[in-house]
Amino acid sequence: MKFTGELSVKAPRAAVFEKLRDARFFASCVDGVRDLAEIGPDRYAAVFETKVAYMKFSFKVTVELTRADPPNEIEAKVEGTPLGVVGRMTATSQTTLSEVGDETKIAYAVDAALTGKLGSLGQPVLRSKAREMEKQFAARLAAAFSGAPQ
Amino acid sequence: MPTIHFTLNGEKVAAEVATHQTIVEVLRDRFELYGARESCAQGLCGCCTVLIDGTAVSGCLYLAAFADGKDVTTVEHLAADGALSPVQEAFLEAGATQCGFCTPGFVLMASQLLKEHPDPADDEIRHYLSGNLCRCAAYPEIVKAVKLAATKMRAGRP
Amino acid sequence: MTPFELAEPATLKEAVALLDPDDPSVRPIAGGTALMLMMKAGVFQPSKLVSLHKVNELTAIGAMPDGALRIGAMTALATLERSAAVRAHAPVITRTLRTLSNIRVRNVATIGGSLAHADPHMDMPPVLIALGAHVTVAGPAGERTIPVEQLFAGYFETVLAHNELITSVVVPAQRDGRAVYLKCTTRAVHDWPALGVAVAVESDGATVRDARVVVSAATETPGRLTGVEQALRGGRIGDALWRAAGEAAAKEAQTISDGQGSAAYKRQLVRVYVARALAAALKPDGAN
Amino acid sequence: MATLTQVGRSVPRLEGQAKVTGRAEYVHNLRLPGMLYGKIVRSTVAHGRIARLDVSAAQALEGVYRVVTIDDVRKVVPNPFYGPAFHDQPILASGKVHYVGEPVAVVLARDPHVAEAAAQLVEAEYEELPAVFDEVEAMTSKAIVHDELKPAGTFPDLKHLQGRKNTNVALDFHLRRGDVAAAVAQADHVFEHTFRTQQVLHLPLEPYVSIGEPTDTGLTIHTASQSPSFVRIEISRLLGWPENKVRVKVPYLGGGFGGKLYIKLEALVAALALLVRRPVKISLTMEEQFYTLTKHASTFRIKSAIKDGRITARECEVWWNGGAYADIGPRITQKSGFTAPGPYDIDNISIDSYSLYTNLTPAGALRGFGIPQLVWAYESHTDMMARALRLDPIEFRRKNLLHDGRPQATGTLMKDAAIEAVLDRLALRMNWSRPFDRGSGTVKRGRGIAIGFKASISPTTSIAIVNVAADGSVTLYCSTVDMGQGSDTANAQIVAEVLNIPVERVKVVHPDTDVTPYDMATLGSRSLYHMGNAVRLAAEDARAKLAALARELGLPEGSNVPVAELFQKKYKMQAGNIVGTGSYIPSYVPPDPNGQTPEATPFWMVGGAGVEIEVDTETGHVRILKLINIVDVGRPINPRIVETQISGAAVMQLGFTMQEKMEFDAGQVTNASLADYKIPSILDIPTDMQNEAVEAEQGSGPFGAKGVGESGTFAVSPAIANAIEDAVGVRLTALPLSAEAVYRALREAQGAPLEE
Repeated sequence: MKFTGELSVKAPRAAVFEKLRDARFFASCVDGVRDLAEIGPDRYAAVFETKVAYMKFSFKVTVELTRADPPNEIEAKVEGTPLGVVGRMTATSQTTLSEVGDETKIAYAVDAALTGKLGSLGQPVLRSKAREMEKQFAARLAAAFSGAPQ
Repeated sequence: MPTIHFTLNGEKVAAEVATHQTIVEVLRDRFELYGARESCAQGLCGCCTVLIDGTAVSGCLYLAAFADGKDVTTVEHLAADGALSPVQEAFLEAGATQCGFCTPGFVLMASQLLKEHPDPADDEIRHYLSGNLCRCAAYPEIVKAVKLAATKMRAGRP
Repeated sequence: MTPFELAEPATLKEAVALLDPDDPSVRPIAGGTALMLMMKAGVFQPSKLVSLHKVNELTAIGAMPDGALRIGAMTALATLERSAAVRAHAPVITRTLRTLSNIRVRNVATIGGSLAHADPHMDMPPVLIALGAHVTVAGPAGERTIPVEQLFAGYFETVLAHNELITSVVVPAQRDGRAVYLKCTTRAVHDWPALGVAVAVESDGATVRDARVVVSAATETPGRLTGVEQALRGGRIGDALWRAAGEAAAKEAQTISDGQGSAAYKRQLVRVYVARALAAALKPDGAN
Repeated sequence: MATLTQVGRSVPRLEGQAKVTGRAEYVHNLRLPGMLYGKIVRSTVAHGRIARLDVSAAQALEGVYRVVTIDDVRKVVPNPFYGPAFHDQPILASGKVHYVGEPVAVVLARDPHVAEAAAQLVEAEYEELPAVFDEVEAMTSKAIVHDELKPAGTFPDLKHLQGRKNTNVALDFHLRRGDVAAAVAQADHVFEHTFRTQQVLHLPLEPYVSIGEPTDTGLTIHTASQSPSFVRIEISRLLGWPENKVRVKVPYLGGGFGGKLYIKLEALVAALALLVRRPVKISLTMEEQFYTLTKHASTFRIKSAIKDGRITARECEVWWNGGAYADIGPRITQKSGFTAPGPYDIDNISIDSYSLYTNLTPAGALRGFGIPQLVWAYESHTDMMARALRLDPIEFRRKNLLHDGRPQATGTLMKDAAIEAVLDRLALRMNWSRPFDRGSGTVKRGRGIAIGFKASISPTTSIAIVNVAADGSVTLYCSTVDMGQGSDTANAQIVAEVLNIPVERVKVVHPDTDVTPYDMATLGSRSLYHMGNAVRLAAEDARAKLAALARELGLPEGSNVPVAELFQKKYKMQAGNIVGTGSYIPSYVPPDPNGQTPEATPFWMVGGAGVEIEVDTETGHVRILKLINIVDVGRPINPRIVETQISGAAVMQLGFTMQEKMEFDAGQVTNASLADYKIPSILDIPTDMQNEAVEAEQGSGPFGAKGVGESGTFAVSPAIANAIEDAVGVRLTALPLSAEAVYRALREAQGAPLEE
C-alpha cells in the first residue's frame, strides 16, 4: 500500500530537516512506537504497537535512515516482524522538504507492505489504520513546529 | 476449569474443559472420538463437522464450553449398533470416499440434507455440500452417493 | 488459542455490565464463528469473553406496529434463512443467506454478531443498508438506534462502544420496491465476495422513483453510492439507464486491491454488477 | 488370457467401512502415553544468517517441557542434513535460513496450546542476505541460495548429480537428437512461445504429521508418509544406526499427492524423541503446509519448426523453481525433461532443463511430477501453431502423433502407449466434427482439447510377501501406502485373482518396516505397475508352493483341493503357512550425455482432456460446462476406483488451472489458508464431467494394467486455455486462468489495457 501527503509548517527548512532526521523526534510523532533504541549509526530498534478495533498488532521494528540529503530529502526504511505470527512488515518512506515563502512544505510518500498470515487478515486492516496514523502524524508534526505542546 | 455436562451420542457425560478448548479437541482428547477432525481450522473444509442439538456445526470453531447442556452427535453414532446408516452404505457403494479424511463430515452433512430434503435434486445436493471440501475430489461420486442414500431411505420407510 | 475467562450472563443487563468500555480484550461472543477465527489466528487474545448464549431475550423475530420486522440479534443466520416472516418481509434476505458462508456457519453465526464483526466482506450489511435497516443497541445508558449504513467505521470496526451490544436488527416495511443482492466471487464459486452489490429500487412504471445502491467487499466498508442513486432517480427504466448507473458506480466506488483482484478490475466488476443488479431488480418477472 | 474373476471388478474399497464410520486410522488421530506436542518456530525472512536465537522466554513459560534448536539436534544427529537428491536440508535451520517459514526451533509441551503460545516467545534476529525468488533470475542471480551442496547418492537415477558451488542450478539436464538448427533453417514456419506456471500446493486435508517414539530397541516413527522405506533408510543414515533399529509405521493417509514423500517431519520428530526420550508428535496446521512443500513453478520456452504441416524440430528450455531445498526437484527436472517435446514424432530435438534453488518454500513432486507444467506449455503451443496455420487442432496433432514403435525424444521406442486412441476418443466424445454453439451477447462459448504423456520413474524396486494361512485366508504384506488411491483394494484383487479366491479373503497389512518389505515409495503412478507386479509374483510364488504341497501330499495335478484341506492333510490340524515372495524391478539404461537411452521407462502414461467453456466477456469469468478426461491405464484392475482417480486428478488440476496460486510478497506467502487459497469445492467442478479409460493393455503390467493416479492431470490446463482462445480470441500463457487475467487479456486485445 502506498500513501502520500504533504503539510506545511512554519519553520525554516534546515530546522525541519534536523528535527526530522532525529529518530526520537520522528518516533514521537508516530502513534504506538515505544522502546526506541539506537542499534547502529542511523539504525534504531523499536516496538510498534497498533490496535485495530479489538485486535492488537505488535511488531518489532528496525528503522534505518537509508539516505539523507540535507536539507532536501530523507529516506528511511522500516522493517518489522509481527510478534507471534509468521509475517513481516516493510515500509519505505521518502520525505522531501521545500521552501514555500517562510514555510517549509513537507511532502512524504510511504510504501508499506504487510505479509504473512497477517497479510490476508491484516493488510486491509492496517491500510485503514495507516490512514488514521498518517493524519495523527501530520497533526503532531504540525503541532511540534507551531510551538503547541507535543 | 469449568465442568460441562452434555449428551454425547446418546450418553450423558461430563468433562472438565478449558475455556479455550474447542469441542473437536474435547471429543478427541477426552472421549477418543476421532471421526470429527480438525483440518483447515477455519470452518471451511467440514472435516470437523459434529451435530449440536441436531444441527451441524464446525467443531473447530465451537467452544467446548458452549456444549454444556446440549446434545452432541458425532459420525460414530450413525453406525453405533454396528450396522451402517443408509448414507454410509451409499458412500461405500458409490465409491464416494478416497483418502477418507473428509468423509465423516460429508456423511454427516449428507445425513442432515436428507433429513431436510428426502429427495434432493443435484443442485440442492451441491448447494448443501458446498461448504465441505474433498481434496481427492470425489465430488461426482458424493452426489451419486447422496442420491443413492435418498433412494435407500425412501425404500426403507414404511 | 490462549486461556481466557468466560462469563455466561443470563440477562442483557448483566451482559452489558460485564463488558468494559476501556478494555477491548473483553468481548461479547455470540455464535463466535468470526471471533474464533481471530483467536485461532492469534490476532485476538481475549482476557474475557462474555457469552450471549444464555441471554434469552435476543432471539425473537416479529413484526412491529409500523410494519417493520424486528430480528433479535442472537437469531442464528440459519433461523433467519428459514423464517417465513423474513421471506415474506424481504425475500432478498432469504436469498442472500443461502450463499452466505456455509450451512455450519449459518447454523451458529448470529445476525447481531456478524454485524458487530464488521468485516466488509460480509453479505448481509449491504443488503440491510439497501433495505434501510437499523440496529438497536444496548449500553449502560440504555438503548439507542443506529442505521446499519452508519454502523461501520472501518475494517472490523463499528461505531459501537466496547460495552455496547447490538440487540436487534429492524428492517422497515418495504413498499413496492424490489431488492436484489448480487455476489461476485473471483477465486472460486464459493468464496468471500470480491464484490457485493445490493440494490433496492422503487419505480413508477417507466421511471425510477427511488433507489438505494450499496457496494461492499470491494471497498473498505459497505456503503451507498449516493451519486449513483441520485442519477437513477427519475431515470427511464431500461438498459441505457443501468449502463449509465454502472459507469457512475465505477467512478464513485473506492475499490481496493487485495487477493481477490486489483482495484482496477474491481471497478470493472462494480460497473458490470451494479448494472446487472438494477436490471435484475426491475426485470418484469423479478422476485421482490 | 483366461477369464478374470477378481481383476476388472469394481469391488468396494477394503477400508471403505472404516472410512465412512470415521474409524479409519490416521497418524493425525494417534496419541501415545506421555506424548509431547511440538510446535515449530519459523523463519520470518527469506534469506539470512541467524544473528541471535533466544529461547529463554519460551523455555520459562509454565508447561514448556523444552525448547530445541539445531545445537540440541546435533547431540543426537551430528550431521543433521537430509534430502533425496542432495543432503541440503537441515533438521532445523543451521546458521542460515533459506526461506520464510523454515523451521528454526521447536517448543515441546504436553499441552499443544502451551507449545503454541511459547513458540511466539522465541526471539530470532536475522542478518538478511540478498534473496532470489524467480526461477529464471536464479540462473544468473548474484544471490546464491546455498554455499555448498552435497549430492545424496541414494538413487541410481540421480547418481550423476554434482556437488556445486556458486550457482543456484541443482541439476541441468540436456537432450540432443538430430539437428535442430538445420530443421529450423529449412522450415516453412517457426513458432516460439514462453509459458509459465505458478506455485501451488498439495494441501492434503490431513496436514503433515509425524510421531517419534523411542523404544527399547531403537525408534518407531509413526508418520503420514508415502515413502516408509525411504524414511527408514534416511533416518538410520542420519542416526548412524542399522536399518532394523528404525521402525516406520504408516496407517492410512488423509491425502498425499506427492507431498508426503521422503523426509518431511520424520527427521525432526526422530531427533526430538531421542533428545527427550518420550514420544513427540508434530502436527502441522493448514497454514504450515504452505511452508513445507509446493509444486514447482516453471518457465518453459518452446520453439517449433514446421514443414508441410509436420513438426520437424523442437527446442525446449525449461526452468524449474525448486525453492530453498532440492527435495526431489532434480529428478523432476530430468524425468519430465525426457518428455518436454510432447507426444509427437519429431526428428530433431533439443532440451535444456534446469532445476533451480530460490528462497521460497521447497518444491517437490505433485501429482504429475512436472508433466502438467510441460503439457501446459507444449499443448498451448501446439494449439497456437494450428491456429496460426489454419489447421484443425485435432488433425494437426494427429498428423504429428508419436506411434508405437517410433523413437521418442530419448530414443526409447514407444510401446503400449495409446496416444492415438486417446485422441480419437476425445474427438468422438467432444463431437468435434459437429457445429458448435458459440454463444451470444456477453457470453461466448469455446472448446479445446489437449493430450499429454509421461514416462514412469525408473529404475525402482517393489517387494511383496503373500502369506497363505491354514484356513486359506491370505495376508498381503507390502509397503505401498494407501492414501486414497485404492492400492490396498487393487493389490488384494491381484492376489485374489492369482490364488483364485474372493477378494474378501485377502487382508492387506499397512506399511510397517518391521513387517512389510521394501518399496521405493508410493509416487508417480508407479505402484500399481511395480508393486502390482511384485504382488502378482508373490502370489504366483505362493500358488506354486501350494501346488508343490499338493504334489507332496500325492494329490493329482489340478485336483483343486481347498487350501484349508491341504494344510489339514499336511499338519493334521489347522496349522502352518505358505509364504510367497515377489520382487520387481524393470530394466533401465541411464541416459547418455545427449539424453539418449533405449530404456527410459517401463511404461508410458497418456492423458487427454477436452472442455467446453463459456466466458463472460464483461468480467472474464470462465465457466467450464463440460470436462472430458480420457486416459490410457492399460486394463483397469478396479474400474470404479480408476474412474475416481481420473476425475480426482482432473479436478485437482482444474484447481491449479483456474483458482489456486500461492501468493508471495518478498518471499512471504500471503494467502496461507483455505480462506485465501481456494481449492475446488463441489461448485467449482463442471456438472458434465466424463471419464474414460481407453481399451488398452500394458503388456508388462500386472494383468495388463499400469498406473493411473496422475494421467488425469496432464491435459486439463492447456485444454481450457485453448478453449478460451477459441471462445474470445485471447491467449493466456500463465496460470492460473483467473477471471481478472482473462478480462485483462480481453482489454489488451481491444487496445484498451486495464490499468494495474
